[in-house]
Amino acid sequence: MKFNRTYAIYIVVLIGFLVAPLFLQEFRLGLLAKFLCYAIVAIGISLIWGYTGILSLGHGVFFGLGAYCMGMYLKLEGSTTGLPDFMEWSGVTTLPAFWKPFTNPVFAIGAGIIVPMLLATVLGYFTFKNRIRGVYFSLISQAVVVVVVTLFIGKQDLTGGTNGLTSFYTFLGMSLADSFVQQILYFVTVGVLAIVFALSIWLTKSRAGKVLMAIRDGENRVRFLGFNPTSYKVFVYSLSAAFAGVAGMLFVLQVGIISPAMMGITPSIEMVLWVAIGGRHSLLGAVFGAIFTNGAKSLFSETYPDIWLILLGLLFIVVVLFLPNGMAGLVQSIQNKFKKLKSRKEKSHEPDTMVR
Amino acid sequence: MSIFITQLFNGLSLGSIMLLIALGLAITFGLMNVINMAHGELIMVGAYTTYVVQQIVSSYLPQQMLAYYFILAIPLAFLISAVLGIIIEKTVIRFLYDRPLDSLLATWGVSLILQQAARSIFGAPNVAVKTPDWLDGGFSILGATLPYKRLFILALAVFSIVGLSYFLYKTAIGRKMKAVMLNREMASCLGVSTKKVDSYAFALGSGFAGLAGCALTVIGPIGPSIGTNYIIDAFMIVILGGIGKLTGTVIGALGIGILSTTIEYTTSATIAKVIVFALIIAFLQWKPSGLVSMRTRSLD
Amino acid sequence: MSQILWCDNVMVDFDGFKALQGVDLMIEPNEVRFLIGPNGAGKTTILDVICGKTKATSGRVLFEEVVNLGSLQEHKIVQKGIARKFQNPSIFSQLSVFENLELSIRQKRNLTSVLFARMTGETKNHIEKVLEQIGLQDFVYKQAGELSHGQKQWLEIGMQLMQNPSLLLLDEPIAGMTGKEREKTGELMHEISASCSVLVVEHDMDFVRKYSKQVTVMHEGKILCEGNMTDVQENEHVQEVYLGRRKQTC
Amino acid sequence: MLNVANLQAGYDETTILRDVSIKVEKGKIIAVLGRNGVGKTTLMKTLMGLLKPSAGDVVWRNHSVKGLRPEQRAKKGIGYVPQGRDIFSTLTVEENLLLGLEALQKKPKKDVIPSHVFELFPVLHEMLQRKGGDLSGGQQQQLAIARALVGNPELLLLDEPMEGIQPSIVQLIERVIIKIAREQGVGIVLVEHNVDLALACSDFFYILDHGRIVAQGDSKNVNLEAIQKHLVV
Amino acid sequence: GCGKTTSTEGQKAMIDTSGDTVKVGVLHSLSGTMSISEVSLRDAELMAIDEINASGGVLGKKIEPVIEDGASDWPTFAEKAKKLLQKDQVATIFGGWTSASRKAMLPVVEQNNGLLWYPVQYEGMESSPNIFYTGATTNQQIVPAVTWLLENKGKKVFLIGSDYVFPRTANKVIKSQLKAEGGALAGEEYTPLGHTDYSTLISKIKDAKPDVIFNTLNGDSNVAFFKQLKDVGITSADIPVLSVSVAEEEIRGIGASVLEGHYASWNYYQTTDTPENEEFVANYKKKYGDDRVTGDPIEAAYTAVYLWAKAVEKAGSFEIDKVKKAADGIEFNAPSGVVKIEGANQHIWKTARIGQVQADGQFKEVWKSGESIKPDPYLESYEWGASLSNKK
Ligand SMILES: Nc1ncnc2c1ncn2[C@@H]1O[C@H](COP(=O)(O)OP(=O)(O)OP(=O)(O)O)[C@@H](O)[C@H]1O
Ligand SMILES: Nc1ncnc2c1ncn2[C@@H]1O[C@H](COP(=O)(O)OP(=O)(O)OP(=O)(O)O)[C@@H](O)[C@H]1O
Ligand SMILES: NC(N)=O
Ligand SMILES: [Mg+2]
Ligand SMILES: [Mg+2]
Repeated sequence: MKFNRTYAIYIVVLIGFLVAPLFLQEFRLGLLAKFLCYAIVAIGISLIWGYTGILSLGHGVFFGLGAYCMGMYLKLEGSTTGLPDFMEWSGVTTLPAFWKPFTNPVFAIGAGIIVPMLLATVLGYFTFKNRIRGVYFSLISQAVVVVVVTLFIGKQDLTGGTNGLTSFYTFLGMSLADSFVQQILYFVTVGVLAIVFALSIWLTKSRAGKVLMAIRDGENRVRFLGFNPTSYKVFVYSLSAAFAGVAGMLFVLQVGIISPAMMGITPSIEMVLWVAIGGRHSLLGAVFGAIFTNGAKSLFSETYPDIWLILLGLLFIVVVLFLPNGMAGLVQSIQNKFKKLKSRKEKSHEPDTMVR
Repeated sequence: MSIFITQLFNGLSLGSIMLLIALGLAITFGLMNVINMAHGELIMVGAYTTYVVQQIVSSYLPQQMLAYYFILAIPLAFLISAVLGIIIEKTVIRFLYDRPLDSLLATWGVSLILQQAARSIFGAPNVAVKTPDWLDGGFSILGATLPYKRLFILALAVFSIVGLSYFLYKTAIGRKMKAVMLNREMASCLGVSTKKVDSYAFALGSGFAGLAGCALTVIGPIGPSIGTNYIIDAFMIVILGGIGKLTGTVIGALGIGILSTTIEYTTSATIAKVIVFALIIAFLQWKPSGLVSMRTRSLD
Repeated sequence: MSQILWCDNVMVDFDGFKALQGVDLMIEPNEVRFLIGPNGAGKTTILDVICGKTKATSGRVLFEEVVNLGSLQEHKIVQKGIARKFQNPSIFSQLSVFENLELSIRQKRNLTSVLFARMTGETKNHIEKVLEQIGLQDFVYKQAGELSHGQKQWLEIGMQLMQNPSLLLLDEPIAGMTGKEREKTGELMHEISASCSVLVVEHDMDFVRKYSKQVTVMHEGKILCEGNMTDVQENEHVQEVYLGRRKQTC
Repeated sequence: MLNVANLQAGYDETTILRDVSIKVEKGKIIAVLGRNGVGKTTLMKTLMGLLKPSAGDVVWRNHSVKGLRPEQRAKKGIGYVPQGRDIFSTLTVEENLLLGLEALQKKPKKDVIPSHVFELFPVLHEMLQRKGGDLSGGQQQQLAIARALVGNPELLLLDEPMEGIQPSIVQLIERVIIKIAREQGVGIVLVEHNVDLALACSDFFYILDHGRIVAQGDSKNVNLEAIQKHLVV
Repeated sequence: GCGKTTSTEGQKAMIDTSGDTVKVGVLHSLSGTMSISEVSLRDAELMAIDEINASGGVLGKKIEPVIEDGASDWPTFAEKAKKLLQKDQVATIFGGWTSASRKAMLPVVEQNNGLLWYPVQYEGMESSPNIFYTGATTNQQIVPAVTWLLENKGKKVFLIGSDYVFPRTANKVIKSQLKAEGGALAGEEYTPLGHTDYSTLISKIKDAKPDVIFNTLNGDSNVAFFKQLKDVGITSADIPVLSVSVAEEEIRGIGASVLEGHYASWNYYQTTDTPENEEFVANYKKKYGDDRVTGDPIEAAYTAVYLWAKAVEKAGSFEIDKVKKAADGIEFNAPSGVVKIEGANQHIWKTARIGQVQADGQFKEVWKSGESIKPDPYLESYEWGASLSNKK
């Protein structure tokens, strides 16, 4: 009964996204598409943070790596000379070796998933094996952000530096400026989001999902039940990195730019905030958190370009203080109240039920 | 020889700056477990306080007083930041003691607000603080010039660390602070007023941030986003040193200072930054709880 | 019969404090062994060494005669069949009682197996049986964090039972239990000793007296003496450091 | 001294204690008995102020302390040894003990730990500089009791103080409890699972079941048979 | 852009001219690190808009600015530019400071066939059909500055810059020029944006013993660099520093006493002596406060609005293609003197000026190019410049 209802909600939400293009202006649809990319990241963060208790403040890096992989392909596809424009003005004359395979879109898409996963696996393996946890892990992930961003900026001739990669015109021969192409990309994004969501739901419902939650509760205790938390944590961390990578690829296609700023500390923290606002323990909450927070951000900054940061800051504070489980938690507690009211009515003839 | 001395001094000097910006965090983060992302903005408040004091002194007091406005600015920077800290503690942090990671998110909001507020009040561009003349110039030794400003910051850092250590390790309030942070309920059952201790501790941490801000006006920019320049470094120092241990923080700060300047001297600032952060990551793999660890046998 | 566990001259040194100073301990299969001794004698520490939480400074711990536990990580030791109940209840407070038990099943614990693991009727029955044994049938879906202290103790015992261990380490299992429940625990211990060995740390002498055959007494990181309870009780040294001279009444 | 009337308390939405009334007189030891999960700890926490009662009153020395926070109650002379010890794990034993002084209304000039606690628990003296969290279970329990005693309480709430303590020291603690009750007039609420032990050192007992007082009486002449039914599952 | 022509060229951009106002976008960083510079550009543009509105608007319509915050974040610039073009259907956008923000907006304005006026000096090597560049390109700022340094201050040049595209590209140009004109490179160092400890870099400079320092640091770093340079006792007499991103506003944030005697290369200073400038400075101060100062990018932003208005009037239409066509050759008496749009690359003719910082924080002009210099973003007119770009 409860099972069916939850699934029904998921289906309704999916249908909602599918019909959205009918109601939205092109610009707004573009924004929504971008938010859905963010929602994919948010699902991954909810998995590692809400379910496993790992707070990563470095997911911007994974998002960025995915995006750069796609961006590299787009740059090469768009270049008439075989060299991306920024290399020309940085004085690079031959395409660096690691760029070469990115002429192949299949390779680029594969890399957009594998590269972030690989980094997460390596980093996660060492950090988790060495039992670095909690705040320590969070801050290490920030240090990783600093390293990667500084490198990307410093290696301008290879990466495009602060500018990042932009000026994309076609993808697989289709013009990215074409609104029909953009609509197709929107539906692809919705599809990917649905797959990522379903996969994550399945994961959390599996026994492994319970192990993840047990790790959140007490990692060492999990060891004494015979599980090796390291492998579980590495797995879920890389999975969420892969999600972020996929999201990054879709982002680049639709937004048309990726720069180190998108991998920095600020976006990485904001990603966590989307999830906090939506409800870290709820995957659907995370999806709506990403959409809602970014929607609010766009709205605030359009309406009050001078003080929108204050409004955004207040939003963060208020939600964190008063909705510890985010919007999903709010919905849940309203539901519970409602249920209680109902059951109280039904049982009103009985004396107060006793604990135990 | 002179370059060796200069670089060693540069390292120590950078280390002392790092120490100043990290000291406040060593309290709010190291002891109180609050991940205060607005720490950088408290530094900013200290810097703007210095600016305002200078403005007031130069427009209302005789010209010769201007040389000494700094003496007034130091305690005021501490005080104003501390008061702001108390306000933040009472309105935001207080609700989050059992949710340290959430404190990160809420204080991120606080930092956005403070930055924008500074922009609205003082304008977006940087403001200039003219350091008093007696801090101009430097002290020459073996061909190297050690600027007075840097010596001054070094002295301020030493003074702060000595004062803070005494406070934390030798006084009852320091002990109470540690107890409250470890187990709030139990501390209160023993008669410790947790609310007071929370406010004191957060005010103290914020005050040190203000002090750092005041010191930074001597060498760096003063603008609404100054805090963002320092916040990550400050956190790195605290975890590198080992959460909750001042000795660790000191070693961490000086270590990073000397390491950064040395690597930068042989490579470039960008590479130095990459290497230093990579080394921090690697070091923590080796010593997961920092230089000076506080592990106990409890299960988690 | 050969021993299931052999601690061979185990020493543990915490920054200069010698918590264990050469402990030799042998446990036979299907034995229930009691470990007693003054506070700070090193009882918990020896359990920590066996289950891998603390690494021995020197000496070795052999399991089933061949496996050297000293070289294994905690979870590997558990997979070998050694279960441990801690002195303070250690359960997963945000999971339900049922989920706590589900995770404790003896199963392949690698990622892929667990990812695709299904709840079988057999495991369900096992969980239900254990729930009954630990008396938490009415709390199946309660969050474990909301149980009382004693209930948590029971849950943790239940979690160890789920594992079908070959060696069960119990650190003060009846602390905080009332008379009847103590008896239940005592009987349970003997019941499961049909299929495994049990090493129990306990301070309650009535309980030890009632359920022990072999008792080992530790003191200051060493084994003081070994024997049945009556012998041990008579030992002057044991009386002096542990039991107290004579039973005092208030 | 302590008068608890019709107390009702619990966690969030679940009410645990219902209509609980107990009385503690000066120099008397009260035992609270009951099976696991009946609400003994909940009662202690409510007395200490860690939980807010939803109904009823707690009167301490003729004043209601219902609205007071734990630290205010501690300053009024209520000491607490919680179940599970709650030692400050990264503070040294000495610091843990010094914190006990916080409950004193008049601060001593210098931070000194009264020597009588070391007479009771010599092991603590040996381990003054060790971190609280590194102590063995029983040592921590001793530390928790010592910490409460340092504050010279007039009412002492002991939640299973004997848990994990070696027999000889259990006997010692028994004697100490009785001694401070008799000699210093401290009122004591003792939660203890061992019925024999509890009855042996208490003057009066209450039995809790399902959050209610189901039996009470004089400890010296109890009908064991009669109370047993409340204590078995 | 460079290389590819846009697929939507000639497409009718949507411009909302239905009412009696016409919307224009004003897109600068009002928050984040770049706001320290960009807020003033917004102010200058709004002032120009007010002035034009006061004198009747353009084509009889009042200009209605739509202000957006780029938040010092390039993808945000792209998003906001898209929003301005697609949703608000603005006639043009004035915006950007960093090259990165311009590069982010470039494909958006090209794909939507919009128009962007970019008011800051930059590294060149670009000319988008949908962008007008009212700041200096390299041959109007950096190249003359290097020549002047080599002639007046010495041959050994130390290059320091922030680690991003403008300084790196600028320094590439400078190095070619040094080689060609007989200068020597004493060193080249970059620091991350926001870097604030320059003690080590200054040690390196001391070791290298350069005659001059060419400074392309941006933003906050300038404050730290100059303060710390002074602390070790290096004055403008010892090693003069010539900056290309330090204008009057930056001086206010560093402190004039710290900078006194050092040089900058711009096309305009607050002290530039033209009647238009006198009025401009007075109006600016009246509008925004006596303590505010103008500066080169502020003037270029202000000028951009006028140039656009003139082009629209000349075209008699707001349509992008017509405006672009009409813009060629338009002249305007800007505060910096007469400027003229070069239709071929959509940059403007400007006068180069070297200024020296005075005790009051203002510049004293010490050199200026005789007449305004024709913009040459790809340095095609310089022999040594040929190798710098692959522009066919
Ligand atoms: N990490 C540590 N650092 C320093 N000393 C330690 C550490 N762990 C344990 N000890 C000391 O080792 C001794 C043995 O402790 P252990 O916990 O094994 O005692 P125990 O026999 O279980 O006592 P109890 O019956 O009180 O639980 C104690 O004196 C304790 O203080
Ligand atoms: N934090 C909590 N939230 C919700 N329910 C709780 C919480 N703590 C305890 N309970 C419930 O309250 C009831 C009483 O718990 P309490 O800890 O008072 O029992 P107790 O009598 O002390 O038991 P024990 O002898 O096991 O210590 C139990 O049913 C328990 O499940
Ligand atoms: N164009 C610049 N100064 O970035
Ligand atoms: Mg023990
Ligand atoms: Mg209890």
